[in-house]
Amino acid sequence: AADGTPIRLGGILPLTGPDASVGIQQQRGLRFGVSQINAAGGVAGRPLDILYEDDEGRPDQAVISFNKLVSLQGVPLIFSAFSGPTLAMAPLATRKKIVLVNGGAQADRLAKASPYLFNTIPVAGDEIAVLAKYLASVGKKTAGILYEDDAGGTSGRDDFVRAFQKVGGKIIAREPVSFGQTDYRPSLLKIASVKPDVLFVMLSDGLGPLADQIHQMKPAFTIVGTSFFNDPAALHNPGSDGWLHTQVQIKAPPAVATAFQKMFNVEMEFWGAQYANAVFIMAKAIEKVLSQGKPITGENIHDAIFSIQTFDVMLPAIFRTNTAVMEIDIMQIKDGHHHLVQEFKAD
Amino acid sequence: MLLLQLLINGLVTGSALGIIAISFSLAYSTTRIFHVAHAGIYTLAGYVAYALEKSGAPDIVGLLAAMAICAVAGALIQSELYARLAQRRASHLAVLIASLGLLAVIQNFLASVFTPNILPFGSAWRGRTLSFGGVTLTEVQIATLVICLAVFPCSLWFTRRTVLGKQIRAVASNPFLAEITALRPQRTFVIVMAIASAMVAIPGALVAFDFGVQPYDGTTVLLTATIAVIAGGIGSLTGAFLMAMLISVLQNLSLLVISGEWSVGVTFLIFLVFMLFRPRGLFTRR
Amino acid sequence: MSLLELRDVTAGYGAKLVISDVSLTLAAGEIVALLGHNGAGKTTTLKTIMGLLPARSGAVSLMDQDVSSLATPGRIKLGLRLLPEGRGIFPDLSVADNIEAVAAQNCKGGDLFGPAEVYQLLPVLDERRTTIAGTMSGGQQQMLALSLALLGRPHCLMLDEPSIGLAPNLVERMFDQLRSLSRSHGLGTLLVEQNVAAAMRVADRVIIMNSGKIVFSGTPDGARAAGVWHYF
Amino acid sequence: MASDQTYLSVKSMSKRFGGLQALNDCTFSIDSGKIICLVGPNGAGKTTIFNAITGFLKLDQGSVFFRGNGLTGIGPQKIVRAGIARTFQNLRLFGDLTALENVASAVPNQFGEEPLGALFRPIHTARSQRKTRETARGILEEVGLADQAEAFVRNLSYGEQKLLCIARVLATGAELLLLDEPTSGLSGDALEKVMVLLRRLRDEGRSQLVVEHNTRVVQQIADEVLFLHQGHLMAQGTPEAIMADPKLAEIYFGGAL
Amino acid sequence: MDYLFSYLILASIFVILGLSTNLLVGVVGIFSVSQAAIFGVGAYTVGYALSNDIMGFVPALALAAVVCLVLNVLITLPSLRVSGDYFVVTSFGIQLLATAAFTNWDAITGGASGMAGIPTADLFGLPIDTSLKTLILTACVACLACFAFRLVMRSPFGRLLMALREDELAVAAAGRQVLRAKVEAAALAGVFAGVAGGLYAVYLSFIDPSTFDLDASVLLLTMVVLGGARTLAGSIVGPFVVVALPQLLSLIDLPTAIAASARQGIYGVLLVAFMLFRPQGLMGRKI
Ligand SMILES: Nc1ncnc2c1ncn2[C@@H]1O[C@H](COP(=O)(O)OP(=O)(O)OP(=O)(O)O)[C@@H](O)[C@H]1O
Ligand SMILES: Nc1ncnc2c1ncn2[C@@H]1O[C@H](COP(=O)(O)OP(=O)(O)OP(=O)(O)O)[C@@H](O)[C@H]1O
Ligand SMILES: [Mg+2]
Ligand SMILES: [Mg+2]
Repeated sequence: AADGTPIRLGGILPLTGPDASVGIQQQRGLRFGVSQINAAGGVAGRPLDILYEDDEGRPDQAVISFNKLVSLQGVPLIFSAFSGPTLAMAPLATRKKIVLVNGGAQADRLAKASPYLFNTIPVAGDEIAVLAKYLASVGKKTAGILYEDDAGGTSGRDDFVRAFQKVGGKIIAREPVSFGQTDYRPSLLKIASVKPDVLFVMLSDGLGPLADQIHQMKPAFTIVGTSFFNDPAALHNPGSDGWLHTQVQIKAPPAVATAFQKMFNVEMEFWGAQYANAVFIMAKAIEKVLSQGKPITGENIHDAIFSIQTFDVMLPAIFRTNTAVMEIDIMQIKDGHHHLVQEFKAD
Repeated sequence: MLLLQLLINGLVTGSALGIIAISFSLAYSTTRIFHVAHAGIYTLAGYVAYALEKSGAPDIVGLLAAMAICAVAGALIQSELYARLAQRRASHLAVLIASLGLLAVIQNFLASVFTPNILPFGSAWRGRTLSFGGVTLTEVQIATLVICLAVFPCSLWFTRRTVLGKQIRAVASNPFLAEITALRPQRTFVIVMAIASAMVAIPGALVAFDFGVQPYDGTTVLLTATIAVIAGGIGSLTGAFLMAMLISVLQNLSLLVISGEWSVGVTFLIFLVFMLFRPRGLFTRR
Repeated sequence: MSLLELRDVTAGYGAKLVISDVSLTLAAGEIVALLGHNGAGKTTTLKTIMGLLPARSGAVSLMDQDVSSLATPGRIKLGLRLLPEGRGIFPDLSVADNIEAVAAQNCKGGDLFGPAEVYQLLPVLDERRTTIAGTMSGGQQQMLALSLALLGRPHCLMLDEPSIGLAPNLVERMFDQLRSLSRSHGLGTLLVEQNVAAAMRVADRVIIMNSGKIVFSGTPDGARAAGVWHYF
Repeated sequence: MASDQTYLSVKSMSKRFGGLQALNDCTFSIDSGKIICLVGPNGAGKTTIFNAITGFLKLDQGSVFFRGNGLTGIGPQKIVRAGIARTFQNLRLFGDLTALENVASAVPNQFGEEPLGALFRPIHTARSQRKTRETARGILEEVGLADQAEAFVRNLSYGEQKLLCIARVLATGAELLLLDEPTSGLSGDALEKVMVLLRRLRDEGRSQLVVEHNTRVVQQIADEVLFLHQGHLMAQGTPEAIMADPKLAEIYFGGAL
Repeated sequence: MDYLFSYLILASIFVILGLSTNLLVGVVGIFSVSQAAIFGVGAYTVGYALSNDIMGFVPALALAAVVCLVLNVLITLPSLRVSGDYFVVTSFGIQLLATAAFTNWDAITGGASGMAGIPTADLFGLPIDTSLKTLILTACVACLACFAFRLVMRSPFGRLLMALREDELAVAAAGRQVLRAKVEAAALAGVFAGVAGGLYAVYLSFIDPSTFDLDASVLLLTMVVLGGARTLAGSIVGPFVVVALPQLLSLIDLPTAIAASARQGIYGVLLVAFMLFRPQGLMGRKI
């Protein structure tokens, strides 16, 4: 009923610790999404409210936070981030029938972790498959990989190895770096010495310094990557000129982007857009639950998502499985802007 | 060629690490405090330089200001925190935890003010490169190497030859006697912490020029530096500096033979083996 | 003029009172032996004079100046010196650096003891200038400790069992030296010793402590006559 | 106690520290059931001999035999078990433990000194613990420290700590005790007590090698004196004979260093 | 309710770990920052055994204890030669090596993305499938561990360990085997950490390298010191306070943008203030 009582949801993000720089961008996205929806009158007249918990990027803290939000606050839905914590919460989500919404992590295992875990962003594998196809089509045969030595990075690496070999390419170097590391010179030197055509980069942070170092080194290979490249730090760095990357569609309407800019005084980054979009999607689902006159439970939201299936929100997404299908584009960075190179329609 | 470039790279990072190591060593061997908050001071230096650069000051000003501010911060930490803990007869462990707490305070303060993101410097000279004999270095790297290599002998001279240096070592060796011979250990400790903090500000700012600033990365850097301190032999600045160079060169060169994820491991394996054969460190007499 | 005066000083650790109502004076040029059995409170008395332990009550004055509220460095400036029990050296420094570090702080010109005098007094140290102090033998370390306590212009010297670890020849020489210094420079010495015979020989006055209280004060001859041996 | 084996024998022991010959070809042997005093000027090498016998120092040359068994290359703890225990000139007590615990920690053969016993036979362990404390208390009594049994060692006065060192080495039950200046810093009554104790121990068959600078003590307790100078063993003989030797007296009491 | 339970369960697991750390760091003075690595090995051992249906929970836990015992002894061995400060670095290295192994040994550990879906525990057929049952299990094990710790500390073994911290040379001079005592202490600490790891794995049903990194080791140290090193009560109180602290801090209302780092900052301030006002720890003895 439209009695105006707020609908309480949860958000468990790494707000401190090494992953915090990403976590805070994600939180901005969620806050932006909520403020947009509430400004437009809320969900069926009821405002949205997200209760945030900091898990420091640690699975055990995430579990405590999950239990806290669910058993003390009774939230039916929780936004989560990063594969580790999300995978740790997934069994609980299944057991307690709480919808878990991952708007950022792209590890492949998230796709099947729990029937209650929804990924509003395609898993890395989907993007990487598109990338590999494109690279093959423009005649790139050999590749090196620079990846972060954590869940996202290693699964991205494995996806790329698989996809690139499938299209006939050859991996000739792979170099891990640790999260937060900013000195890539030794790794880049080593990769450059085997002269690959492209360098596939899978980093969640540190693209700025990478661009710097690429700029200083001027290697012969092209840098390629995924949606992670949608990072202002890299974009505004001359070193990123010519980088190629896949892009989960993120054409936030200019009005939305300006509103975001106005609210936070920063540009709408990739994570911000994704998490705002996740809020929009879930708001739709909750609206449907309410319109059916059912209580807002995890189970009902889960059913509503599949019954709506196609969400035509800021960034359209289709849920045939628990993982959204979105349009994926190939973009190139030139003069501080992303330029569309080729579109790959959803499916 | 790759070998040479990696070697030079290692020397550059190693020289910065070396200064961090000797500054920590100075503080540690005098106060006997496992001063982890030193990592915070290191990070602070980068942010001071960053803030100044954003307000239009040349980088050299940033560097000097970072040294000054860090020196003050270090002195305050000693006189307001460690001295009080000593007064209350806190155990080494308790002091360590307090130091960790302080590190959290500094890092999170910086994260609150500057965001936890990696923030790059804008100055143009950072990107300029020079090549000689097939080796390419950026100007920042050259500055780092030159400055750090110059600071090292200065610090040796200071501790070995100056009276203050000797008094510092005396205080380290027997604080009780220092107390009753008017060497005033607490005052000496404050001076030492100020010097060590100013020293760590040098690589703190230089490395930031190169890679930008981020609030949480100081810890690993410091811990790697402590390895150098300990493997080099506690109390031996030369040992600490050379060990830092060695570690960093090895980490770079190990890439040639093994994959990067194990390079940390290899460094430590070498260290372990090393410790088994030379347990008191590379450069300790006796 | 009395160099040092204690009036009804009481001190202790935590809840435990170790010395109570201790009064004593030390004049220039005088050697006073402070004797007593183990645990009588001698070291505690010296620590209180040095300002390392607060006096619970009573007053300590140095050169006729009340120093009760003065911290240790200030008292050292007034010429108070302590040779601590155990090893009073900087073990990780060379002998020369030991002496230099302390000399820089306490020698200000016009000193009784500069490094040169110390080396002359204890030639072993001269031979061992570059030796790391902690590797010397126990007795050699004690000599170095003594020299550190002497550096500068001491007015009032407190020696806590200086003879420990020293071979007999050195004990004799040290006490002789002490005597002539006191006479020639008006140096006052408060000497804590277990080597009672030697201490009585060199001392002008003897003070005996028992369980934290002074039980005898007088000349050595008086002490011998009074038969104070049961206090040791 | 004449047997074909000497009790403790030291053969051509040499040790060099950098440029300094601390021990120079020292050879001597001692019989059991005696107190032997090791005297000599400061820096003569007395403590170094102790370190070498008890396995704390690796010799450049030479060997040590105890009851005919070579001790070279054996760790300190094994040497204690073989029956030789020592005190340190710089005390080395456990400052954070009480006096009683310090002594108890040296009592041999306690049950529950490894985790399995402590965990799975707690009652037995407690019983043995009680017995150990009993023993330790007795030893403290013997040296006159009974009233300080529960005091933390770092709060003891210097003389009390010296006594505790003796108590701790007694607790090891070793038959040969190496005491490094056991009496310096002791006041008269304690000194007498210790001398009586050492003599009694000797009569009970526990031999002692004692470093001592107090000539009165040497005269009263020593059965034999070893005189060491600059790493050389200069003489071995009765206290009277050594004291009477003008050359040694010059070294020890005269000005020479 | 579940929230309270999850707090209690985690706290009691950390009590076991705290005891392990206390034994090594507090009592023996082997300054180890690699206890989280041992904890991790325990967790992965049980996780692997249960996930692949190799054995039941109880044998798996026993296996974890044995594996950690051996491992902890092996990594403590360097401390025989490298004492004191030197061991900090050695153990720091071991911690990093362990993290590298957890992250890269994909076949066993699931690599960086962790090991998910670890089955719940069972006690000889009785499934431990609710929070309450898990709580009872972990609390019982924690109590056992406390009891064992108490027995050890009151035994001659405990005294030997305390003496070891102060002066190894003097311990040797008292005829004790320094090496053996250290090895035994490490073994015991290893068993505790291994069991704690096993319980953690079945409770969370997901483990990944980030739980067993250097920060975790440091957190353990914090718990022990905050509670009071060398005391049993300290190892119990410390974990309960430290696990609760972030939750309590989250009750403070702060502007969202800086809330999180501000909270961590406050945590730091609390640590510092606490050490200033009670350096001996909550349950520690005044010295
Ligand atoms: N820090 C302390 N805390 C508590 N008690 C102490 C402390 N230091 C000394 N004591 C106690 O105070 C008493 C006096 O000690 P003090 O050191 O003054 O004796 P002393 O006369 O110097 O004896 P000695 O001749 O053995 O050196 C002793 O019983 C000792 O146990
Ligand atoms: N570890 C060491 N390193 C270097 N020199 C040493 C070391 N140990 C002892 N020495 C030197 O060896 C010599 C003999 O020392 P030792 O300690 O055996 O003398 P001592 O006979 O015990 O003298 P004292 O009566 O003064 O204690 C001294 O000159 C000392 O400096
Ligand atoms: Mg005394
Ligand atoms: Mg000696």
